[in-house]
Amino acid sequence: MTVLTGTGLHKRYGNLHVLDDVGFTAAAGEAIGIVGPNGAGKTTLLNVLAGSVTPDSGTVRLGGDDVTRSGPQIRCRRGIGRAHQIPRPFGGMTVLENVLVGATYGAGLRGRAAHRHGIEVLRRCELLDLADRRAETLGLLHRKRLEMARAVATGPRVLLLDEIGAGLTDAEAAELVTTIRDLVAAGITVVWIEHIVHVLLQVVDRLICMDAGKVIADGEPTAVLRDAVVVDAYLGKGR
Amino acid sequence: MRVVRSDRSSRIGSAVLIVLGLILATVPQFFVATVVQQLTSLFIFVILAVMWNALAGYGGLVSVGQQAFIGFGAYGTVFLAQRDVPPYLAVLLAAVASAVLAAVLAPLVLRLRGGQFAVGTWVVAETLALLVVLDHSLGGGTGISLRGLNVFTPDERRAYTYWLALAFLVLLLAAVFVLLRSRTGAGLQAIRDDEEAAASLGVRVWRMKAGLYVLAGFGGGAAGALILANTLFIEPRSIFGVQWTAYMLFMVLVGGLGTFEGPLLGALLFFGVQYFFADYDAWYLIGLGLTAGAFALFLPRGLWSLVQVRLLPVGYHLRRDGPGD
Amino acid sequence: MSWANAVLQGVFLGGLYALFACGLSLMFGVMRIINLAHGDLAVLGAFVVWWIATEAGVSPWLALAAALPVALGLGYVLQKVVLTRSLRSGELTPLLTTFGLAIVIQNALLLVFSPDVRSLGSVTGSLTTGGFSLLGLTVPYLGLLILTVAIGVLGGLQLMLERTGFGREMRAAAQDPDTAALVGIPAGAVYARATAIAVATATLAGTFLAIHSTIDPASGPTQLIFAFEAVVIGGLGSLRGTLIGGLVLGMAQTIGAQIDPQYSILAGHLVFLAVLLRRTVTT
Amino acid sequence: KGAETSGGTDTLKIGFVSPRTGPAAGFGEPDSYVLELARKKLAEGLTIGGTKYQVVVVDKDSQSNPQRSAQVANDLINSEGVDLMLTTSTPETVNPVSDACEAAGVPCVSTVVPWQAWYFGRGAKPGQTDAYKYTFHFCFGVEQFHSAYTHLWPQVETNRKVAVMWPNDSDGNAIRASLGPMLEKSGYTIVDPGAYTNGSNDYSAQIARFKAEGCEIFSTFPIPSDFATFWRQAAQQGFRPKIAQAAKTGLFPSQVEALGDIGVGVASAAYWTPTYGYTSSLTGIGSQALGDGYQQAAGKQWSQQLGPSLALFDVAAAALTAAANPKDRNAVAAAIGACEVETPVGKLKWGSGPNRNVVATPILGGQWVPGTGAYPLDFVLCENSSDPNVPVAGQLKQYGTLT
Amino acid sequence: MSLLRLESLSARHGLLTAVQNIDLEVAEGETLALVGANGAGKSTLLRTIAGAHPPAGGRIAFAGTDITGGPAHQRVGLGLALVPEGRRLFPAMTVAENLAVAARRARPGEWTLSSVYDAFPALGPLRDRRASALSGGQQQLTAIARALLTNPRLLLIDEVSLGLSPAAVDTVYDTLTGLASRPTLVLVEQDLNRALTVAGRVICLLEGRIVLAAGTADVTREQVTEAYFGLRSPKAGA
Ligand SMILES: Nc1ncnc2c1ncn2[C@@H]1O[C@H](COP(=O)(O)OP(=O)(O)OP(=O)(O)O)[C@@H](O)[C@H]1O
Ligand SMILES: Nc1ncnc2c1ncn2[C@@H]1O[C@H](COP(=O)(O)OP(=O)(O)OP(=O)(O)O)[C@@H](O)[C@H]1O
Ligand SMILES: [Mg+2]
Ligand SMILES: [Mg+2]
Repeated sequence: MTVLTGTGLHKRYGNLHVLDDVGFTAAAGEAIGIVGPNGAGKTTLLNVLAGSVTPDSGTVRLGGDDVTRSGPQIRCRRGIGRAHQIPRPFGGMTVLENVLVGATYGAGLRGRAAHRHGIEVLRRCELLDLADRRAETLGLLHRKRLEMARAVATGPRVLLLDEIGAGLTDAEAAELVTTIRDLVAAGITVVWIEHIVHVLLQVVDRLICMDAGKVIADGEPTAVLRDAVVVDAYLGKGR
Repeated sequence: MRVVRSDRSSRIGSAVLIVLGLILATVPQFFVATVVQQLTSLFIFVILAVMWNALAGYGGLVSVGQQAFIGFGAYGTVFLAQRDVPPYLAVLLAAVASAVLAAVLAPLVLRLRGGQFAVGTWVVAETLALLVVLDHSLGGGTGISLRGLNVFTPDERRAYTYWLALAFLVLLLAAVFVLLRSRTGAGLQAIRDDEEAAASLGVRVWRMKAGLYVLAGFGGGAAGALILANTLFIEPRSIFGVQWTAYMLFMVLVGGLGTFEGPLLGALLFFGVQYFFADYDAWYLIGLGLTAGAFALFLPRGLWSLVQVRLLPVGYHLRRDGPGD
Repeated sequence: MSWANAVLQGVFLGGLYALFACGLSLMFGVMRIINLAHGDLAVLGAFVVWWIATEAGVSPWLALAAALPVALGLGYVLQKVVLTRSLRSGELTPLLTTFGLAIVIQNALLLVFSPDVRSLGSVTGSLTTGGFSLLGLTVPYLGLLILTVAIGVLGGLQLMLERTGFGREMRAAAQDPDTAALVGIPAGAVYARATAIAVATATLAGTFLAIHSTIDPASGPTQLIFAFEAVVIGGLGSLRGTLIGGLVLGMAQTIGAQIDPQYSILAGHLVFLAVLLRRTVTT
Repeated sequence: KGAETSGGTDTLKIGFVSPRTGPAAGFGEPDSYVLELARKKLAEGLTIGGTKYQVVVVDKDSQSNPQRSAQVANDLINSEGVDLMLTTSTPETVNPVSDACEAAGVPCVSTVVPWQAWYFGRGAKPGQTDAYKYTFHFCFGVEQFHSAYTHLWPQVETNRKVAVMWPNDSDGNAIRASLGPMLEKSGYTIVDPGAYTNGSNDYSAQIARFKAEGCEIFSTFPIPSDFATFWRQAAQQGFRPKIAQAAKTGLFPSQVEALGDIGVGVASAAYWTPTYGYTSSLTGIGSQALGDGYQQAAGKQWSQQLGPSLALFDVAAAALTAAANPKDRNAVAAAIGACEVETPVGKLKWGSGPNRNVVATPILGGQWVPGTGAYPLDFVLCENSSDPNVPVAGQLKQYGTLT
Repeated sequence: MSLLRLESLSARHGLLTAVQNIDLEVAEGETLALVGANGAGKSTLLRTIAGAHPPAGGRIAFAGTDITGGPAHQRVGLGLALVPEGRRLFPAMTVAENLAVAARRARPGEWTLSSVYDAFPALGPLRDRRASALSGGQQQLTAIARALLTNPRLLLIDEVSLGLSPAAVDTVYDTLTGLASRPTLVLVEQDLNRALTVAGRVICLLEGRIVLAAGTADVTREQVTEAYFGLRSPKAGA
């Protein structure tokens, strides 16, 4: 069963065709990786799926409903969680409060249930020690974790992650892999953009490669990575 | 491990505030006219400060045009009183009307951001002032007095105005407090810090901003109506004047932006400075300006940043119950 | 004919607004400082010019030439001593600082110069009161002069911002002073120079205001909203836009006045709001 | 309760509110000098009904702002417990102070607001003659302007077409409502393009209209900056009436000096000049001495404000002395209502004026001419229709013939 | 002689000491990899060296001059550049303008506007795009290019490969190491394989202190990985 689909998506900025007839489907419980060279349009695709950018044409469906014209807040409440590539924490609030925003608005929890959920999410994302810190004092990588924690706290059916693993040490990356595997095991569909391919491969069961606004490969991860076009466009020499 | 919202000092704080409110309610019985009148002015300042802080400090809506509602509340009262609505009822209705005005304006001004919002709201206020000037039944540019209150003796009038101001103040403080304690508070702060990110977490950005704007409109209107009841004469240029924003800015920033307690402190300070030094004419104003500058430079987070305790239980912390948790 | 005249006079009025808005635009659009003291700085500058002109008995133009370096210095010091610090602690703090500055200037002027009104128009003779006619319309010398100066100053500064290294540094420092320092820009000095320019243009505008009309210690705030409107109509960060914004506002007011004198300022406000709403719909 | 005040038994307190800062600060400027004179005299105390009272004057700045005015008035009433309030200059200051006094039952005397703007501006209905119980006013009104203008303007030959620039503010509205019709009745044609908003920066529309109509008289009630803007634009665009009659602007010499050459010859009107032949009954100072004293003390030219400000104290002393009990507010209010007193602006007598609360005082037409003494401009009275006791010093000259 | 020399350098964020008594020498021409766990203090250390964060104690000497108290822009003039964490481009300016700003006060050297576009061909087509419209990786490239344009003697890069596609990472490293007169490099790089190949020396930070400093030839991946957590406080494992 598919939860999230995008069909015939186009997005232009002036002359630049950032998304050029992109199609995308995600089945329930699937873990999908997206790779592609810088500027390929990965983040833009995520933006279109999450609702922060409206496509010039094409439709986005969530669980069968057309949500192309719905704003991000509506999509979030209907089950799309999203972590930004460049973290956007609520700087004036504590880490805990950041997560509670997701838990109360996104997941619709109230009172103690929200608090319990928030704490659980913080524990999962290894942020419990920083719960009372103002988010603006976090370093980049903690911000990335917070970005993910907030998205997880909204209780999503589909979780869209944008480069949350970059800059992690091997051990930290391993923890992240465990966390995301748990989420997938819990039935959440994960769509994950990441350049650190070996980390990505530990989680995803499908890989999409984009280049210049087009999907150039989509399928079983190792097969995609062996694809000559992908090697050429993305991995470069020496791989 | 659990999330806690109040610790002991904040419980004591709330209790003290409630008791203080009750004591204040008895003031007209026991104190001389001057105390009653001064406290009324103080309450009005506090209302203004609290409302502006709610807008700017929690919602990130830096409005330079809240005087639109002050003026509307005041002129609304005059308008209703001219139609034989009992004056104190008119005050109440005018505040509600200001909230309605805010709801009408919200779709227009809330599309603006940052500097555009600031200047846009200011221009809206000026436009309203000019419209009032054009209306001769409201006194046009001459200004107008609220005469209906002369049916009360001075003591009654003072006491009623006082109680009304206190009631509005308590109501608005409670509203802001409840708002901040409910999830709305967190949602608003999220919008203030990053609107797009808030939206992507499911916060209904527009609805919340509009709600806050309407509340602030109500508060501004109430303040305006009370100003009229307290001073009895208004004139468009000053009641719609941008100096109100300057005062609110002063009180809120000097007290502490985005804190519940800061604006209360700021209003108290502003009022005190005015009370004690206003007789020094130009020197007083220079002093006021220097105070503003000094706070901006040396204590930018405001007076409340000096006080470390949390007086009122807003905000969340994590309490670790035991090492084993 | 009178409609054409309204438009023409609106253009000249717009020149004055644009000039007034220039320094504001520089600080508001470029440095994100909402300078509530802008009007008062302009009046302060005009008072300085007036004082030099009367004390030394020289022409206002000479006095202006003498006052501009003073204004530059004042702006520089203002930024270094006061604004830099307040910028560090959030975007609202400069609002408080400049509010404080505004009342200090107003009341210091009151103490020093008394509440009397002054004008520089009294000594500039036929420039202020003369004009020539063109196609049946009156072209006032003063309006023409102000418009020319406005175009020169705003256009020149716009070119400076866009094309010169110094202009780029100014924009860079404005967007992110910390990072600017990391590419070698002395952000503090760049800011200070920008404020110096802003205060100098304010002095210029204040001087023209004092020729066009009168000044007294309380006249700073009255023109402030028009200047803000010009800046916002034109779009933040663009001095070319500010010039256009000033002209639009000036014409709106004179055309409004042509309909009924009461609608002059109101028409300006309504046009402003209309422009603003259209803009946010399209972008 | 209410009639007795809380002040000390043998001390009388007088409150004084005027604009000392803000846009109307020009009006309040000579007040410190006047206060000094009044305080010096009152320091001797007042003997009323055989009891000697100390008199204290507490003065406050209204900052030219109605809300501030009301606040300081309430302060004076409630904390200082003043027995009598005095206030002056512009409706923004005077009306709220009067309202506060009326509401609190404190007697109040005010001046320098055209009386219609004070009386009707505060809500009195047309035809009502005793709208207020505690507040009293003395000042010129529209009739006095009418009288002054109709006696002044015939001194120069014109086509009797009057261009008017009356703003939408308290003065402008009061004038438009009554002066216009009265002038028309006297045979003048009024060309009124409509009210404008204070602070407008362009007047081409009006100027074009005036030129098209060929107006030879110009009458205006602007704030100084607007007048300068208008008058310069008028010069640029070639509108040159034979009579330029300014009111409000033109009260103080600096406002006319600021205009430069085009200010010379502007006609104005005065509610007091040093040539008024009256003496302050409280201080015994004559008008000439008042003007000279101020020029000496302040180092600047006399201002019309000196007269009415000092007159307030004359009224205060007279009313308090006449009251059976100066601490009884009702008695003091009654005493003002029946008061008759000589002040620098003339002999004031309540009860004979347009209504119970108001004494209409004269305003006399005159012209600003090149100075002969220490100052660049002198004000010359050219007519005295509403007070023939004041000497006339010259004839109105056509505008533009004096330079 | 060492190009950079830190003597018991400390830096704080409020009450938290993020960098504690660091002693370090970096020799001219060397490449140093700085590694450490999340929040170890790497960014704070680099920012302190570059003058973007005030030191709480200790001294910084660069090319023989003490620069401890000097402002950041002066350090750029001396030849010290930082690619900060989070790229920090000037968002409202185009790529070309971002680069031109850096070029204006650049020291003389081989990096010019045209040589930068040659080295990073991906930037060419982006010239007139506003920085705020760039993708994450494009921003990273621009930031590195911008720092190179100041012709530094010592270049500090925080998270070199963050957001870059594998091919782009190769380009960047080739550019950084391939030059004849290449700058001395201090890199924060979490890709240990990469770090150990490129750098001559690796420094591992833990809670603001150096817990390992060794030539890359003398350590194994495992040793470095252990050092990340060497003294890891017990509570963090909870
Ligand atoms: N607002 C915009 N205006 C113009 N161009 C834009 C805008 N936003 C994105 N782009 C361009 O669209 C292209 C795709 O950007 P996107 O952020 O989707 O790339 P990406 O695949 O996520 O790359 P990266 O791996 O570097 O994050 C880029 O070339 C970018 O410069
Ligand atoms: N502005 C700040 N205010 C308070 N604490 C801060 C601030 N910036 C950083 N910190 C804290 O200082 C410590 C060191 O942070 P720093 O960013 O230097 O570490 P890092 O090694 O670069 O981490 P990362 O791997 O996340 O980039 C961390 O605990 C961090 O949370
Ligand atoms: Mg991306
Ligand atoms: Mg870091």
